[in-house]
Amino acid sequence: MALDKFQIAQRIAKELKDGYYVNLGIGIPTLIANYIPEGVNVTLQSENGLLGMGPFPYEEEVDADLINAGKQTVTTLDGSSIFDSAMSFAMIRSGRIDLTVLGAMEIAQNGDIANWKIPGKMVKGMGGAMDLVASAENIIVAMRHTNKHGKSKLLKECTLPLTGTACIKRVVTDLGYFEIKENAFHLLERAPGVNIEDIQKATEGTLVAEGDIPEMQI
Amino acid sequence: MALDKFQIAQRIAKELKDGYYVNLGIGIPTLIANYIPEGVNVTLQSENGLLGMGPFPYEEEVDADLINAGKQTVTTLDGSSIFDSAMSFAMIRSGRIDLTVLGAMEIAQNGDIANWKIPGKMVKGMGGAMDLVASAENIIVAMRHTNKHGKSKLLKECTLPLTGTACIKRVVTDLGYFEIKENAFHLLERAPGVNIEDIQKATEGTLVAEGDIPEMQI
Amino acid sequence: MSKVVDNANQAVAQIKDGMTLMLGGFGLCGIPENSIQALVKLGVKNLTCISNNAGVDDFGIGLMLQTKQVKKMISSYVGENAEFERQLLSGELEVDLIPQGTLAERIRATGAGIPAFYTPAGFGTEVQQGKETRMFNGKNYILESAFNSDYALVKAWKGDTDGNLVFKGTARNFNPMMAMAGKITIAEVEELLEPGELNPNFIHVPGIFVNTIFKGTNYEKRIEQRTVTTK
Amino acid sequence: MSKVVDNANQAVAQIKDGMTLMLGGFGLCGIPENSIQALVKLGVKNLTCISNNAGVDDFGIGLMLQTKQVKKMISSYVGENAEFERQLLSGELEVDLIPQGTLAERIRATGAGIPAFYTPAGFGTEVQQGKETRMFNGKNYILESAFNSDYALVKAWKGDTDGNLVFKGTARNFNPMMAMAGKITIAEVEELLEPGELNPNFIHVPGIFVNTIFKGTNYEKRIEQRTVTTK
Repeated sequence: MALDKFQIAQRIAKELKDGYYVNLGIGIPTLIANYIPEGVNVTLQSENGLLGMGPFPYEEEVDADLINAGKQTVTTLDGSSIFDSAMSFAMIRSGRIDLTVLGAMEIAQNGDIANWKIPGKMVKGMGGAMDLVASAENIIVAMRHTNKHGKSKLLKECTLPLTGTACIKRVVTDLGYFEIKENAFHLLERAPGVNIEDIQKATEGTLVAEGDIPEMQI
Repeated sequence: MALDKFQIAQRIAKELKDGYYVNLGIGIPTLIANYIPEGVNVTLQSENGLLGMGPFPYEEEVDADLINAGKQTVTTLDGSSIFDSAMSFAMIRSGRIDLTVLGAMEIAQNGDIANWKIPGKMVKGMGGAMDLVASAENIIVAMRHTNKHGKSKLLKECTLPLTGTACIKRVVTDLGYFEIKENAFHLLERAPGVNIEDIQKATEGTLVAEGDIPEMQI
Repeated sequence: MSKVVDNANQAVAQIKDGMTLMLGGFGLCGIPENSIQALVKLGVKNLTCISNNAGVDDFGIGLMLQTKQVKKMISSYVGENAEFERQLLSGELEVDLIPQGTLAERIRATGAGIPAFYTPAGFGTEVQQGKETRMFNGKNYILESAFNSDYALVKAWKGDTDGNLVFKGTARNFNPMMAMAGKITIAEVEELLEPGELNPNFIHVPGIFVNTIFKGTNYEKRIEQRTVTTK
Repeated sequence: MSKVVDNANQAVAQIKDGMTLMLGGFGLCGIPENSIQALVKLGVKNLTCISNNAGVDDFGIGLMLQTKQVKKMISSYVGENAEFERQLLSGELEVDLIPQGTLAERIRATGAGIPAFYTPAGFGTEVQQGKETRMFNGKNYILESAFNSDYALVKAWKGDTDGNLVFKGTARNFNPMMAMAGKITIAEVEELLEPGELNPNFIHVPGIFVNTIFKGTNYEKRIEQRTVTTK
C-alpha cells in the first residue's frame, strides 16, 4: 500500500543522525519533526533567521516576533540562536546544514528539481529554495510519486522551470525510496505491499531496481 | 613659522563638522581628537571594531579586551557600538565615514598616496589603509611637507609603492593647506609666517598659488 | 545634529515619486508598520520596493499596492496577496523574483560597499538568464550585484538617539542589512532610548548606518499563521 | 554528539602538518591563547596561518614563529615582531600582506559560501597584481576570493555547549567571521555555559559554525600599548 504523507515523513525521519542541523521545507518535510528517533538530537534551522526551532507555542506564549519560514508562530529552545537573513543563508551556502528536506513538483533522473513555478499560473516566488538546493550536499525530496492527474513526477527531464540542476540525490515518495545516480532512479526500498511493476508504471524516468528490493521499515 | 604636529592636528580639527563619523589614523591624525571644536560632536571609528571611541581609560578601568586600531587601551562612550572586522570595513567601504585623516610618505599631484612600504626595508603591512583610501570620499592627509632628508613629499608622481590612486583631495602639512585638483597642489592657506616661495621650494609637484593666500588661523 | 524625529510622517517626508525603497520584514514579521502607513498618507507613486514579501491584501506593503503606489516589487516570495496577483496579471505591476539568499546577500553587499559577488543559487535556472556565470573549484556560480536604493525603512525593537538598533526574535530578518544599505535609512523602534542605555557589545546595527529614527506607535504585529500547541 | 572537550590539547589534536589555520584576534586582543600554546606543544609544522597580525616575539603567533612551525603568514600588519622580521628577511617565512578590509571580507566570504567578490581596496597598487579588475558605476574594483582553510581557532568570552559564542569588546574583531570560515572550527571560551544561558537574540556566532568548544584557562591577555588617562 502506498504511503501517506505521515509515513513518508516517518521514513525520512529515520535518516536523521545525532547532531544534525536540518532544514525542513513546507509541507510533508515539516511533519518530519514529529518523528525524530529517540536518542537522536537534531537542530532545526528556519531560513528566516532561527536555529533551534521549537514546537508551536502555547496560546499564552504566542509571539508575533517569533515565526518560522512558513510564517507560523514557533518557539525557541535552550541553545537557540537568532540571526539576520544574510547570516542565515551564509550558513546554508557554506554547507553547514547536514540535511535539507523539501518538496518538489518534478525530479529528473539527473538530479534536476522543479518546485517553484508553473507557466501560466500565478508565480509566488522561489523563496529560499534555490539557495538551499544549490548549496546543500545532502538533500532528500519528499513528494507524491505522481501528480493529481496521475502523471509521474520522476522524469527523464523536468518540464517545468528548474529550481536547481543536478542537485537531488535522494527521493522518498509514497511508492518508494530512490537514489539518483548514473542518470537513473535507483530503487532502494519499496513501500509496504507495493511491487516493482507498480513503481515502474508510475515512473517516467529510467528506473533501476537491481536484486532484492526490501520493503520499507517504518 | 612651520607648524608643529599639534598645530597640524589643530588645523585639521577645524574641518570637523557636527555629526561627523571620523576615522583618524595613527600619528598626527590621532592628535586631532584633542582639538575637536566646541559644540561639534563627532564620533570616532576605530577599524578594529569600535564606533564611539572614548579617551584612554583611567588606570583602574584598563581592559585588555578594549583597544583601538593602534592597539592602545581605550574606552567606550554612551552610544558606542562594537562589531566585527567585516562590519567595520562594510561601513568604511560603503562610504559611511564622513572624514578620514591619515599620514603619508608621499602624495602625488593627481591624488595618489604612498604610505605603507619602502622597498628594501622591512614591510609591516598596509593594515586598513588601502581600504580606507579606496573607499572614503573625504580624506585629509596630515604629514610633514618634507622627509627627514629634506626631500619634498608633495610630488609630481609617487616614487614609493602606492596605497591608493587618485583618492587624496586635501593635504595639511607644516607649511600649508593644499587642495589637490586639476593635477596640481592648490595652496589654500599658508602656515603663519611662511611665504609662498618657501612652500614652492619645498614642493616638487606642481604648486598653484592664485590670488591672496591667507595665513592659517589656528 | 539630532537623528530623532517625532513621527513617521516627518521621517518619510522627503521620499519622492520614482524612488527605490528597501522595506524590512519577513512576511508581516518585523515590517516598518508606521513608515508604510506614512507612505500611504504621503501618496508617493511609482515606487520600486525591495522587500522579501509584499504583505497581505490589507496590511504591510499590501496597503501601498491598494493605493497603486508601487511600480515594481523585488522580492523572493509574494504569495499571500490577491491585489498583488491582480496587478501582476494585468501588467500594472512589475515583479523581479530573486532567491531569498541572493536577495539577502545583495542587500548586504549594498551596505558593505561590495558591488558584485558570486553565488550558486539559481545556476541553470531562469534566474541565471542574462547573467555572467563562472566556475570556482568545480562548482558553478552566478555573478550578482548590489542594489541602488534611495531609502531603507526598517523596524527595530529598541534603538537609541544615536541610531543604534536592537532587534527581537525573527523580526530581525532583513532589517539589519537593509539598515546598512539605504542611501538614507529610517528606523522606527518600539522603544527609543538615550545613548548608553544599550550595551555596546550587543548592538545589531551601529548608529552610523541610521540617518533618522523615531518611536513608532500602535504596532499591530499581525500574525499570518497563528499555530499553537494545545495543552 | 558533544562538541565539548576538556582542554586545548584535545581540541587541536587532529591538526596536521601543512594545514591552513585561521587564528582570531587583532594584535594580542582576542587571540586564542590556549589553542596557540597547544599547537606549540603539538609541534605541527609548515602551517599557513591566516591572522590579522603575527603576535609579538614571545606571545601569540610569535610563539609558533619561534618554534618555526609557520611556513606562511597571511596578514594585514606584522610590524611588532623581530623574529618574524628575521625569518622573513632570511627567506624562511613567506608572507602575504592583504588589506585589512579585504582580509576580513575574504574570511567572511569563506564562511558565507561566496567564492569571490569585488572590492576597491588596492586598485592601482601592487595588491592588484595578477588579479582581475572591473569597473562598476565608474569606480574600479579588484576581484578577491574566499580562502581554503582547514581549521579556525577562535577565542570568545562566553560560549555554550551547543557552540553558541558571545564576544566582549574589541576582542571580537576577526573571530566571528573566522568561526564561520573554518572547515572545522575550534572555539575557546572564558566561560562555558549550558544551552539556554545565553540570550538567543544576542549570540554573535550561532553554534552551527562551531565544531569543538572548550573552556580556556590562565588567560594572560597581554596589552601591547597600555595607554591611560591620569586623574
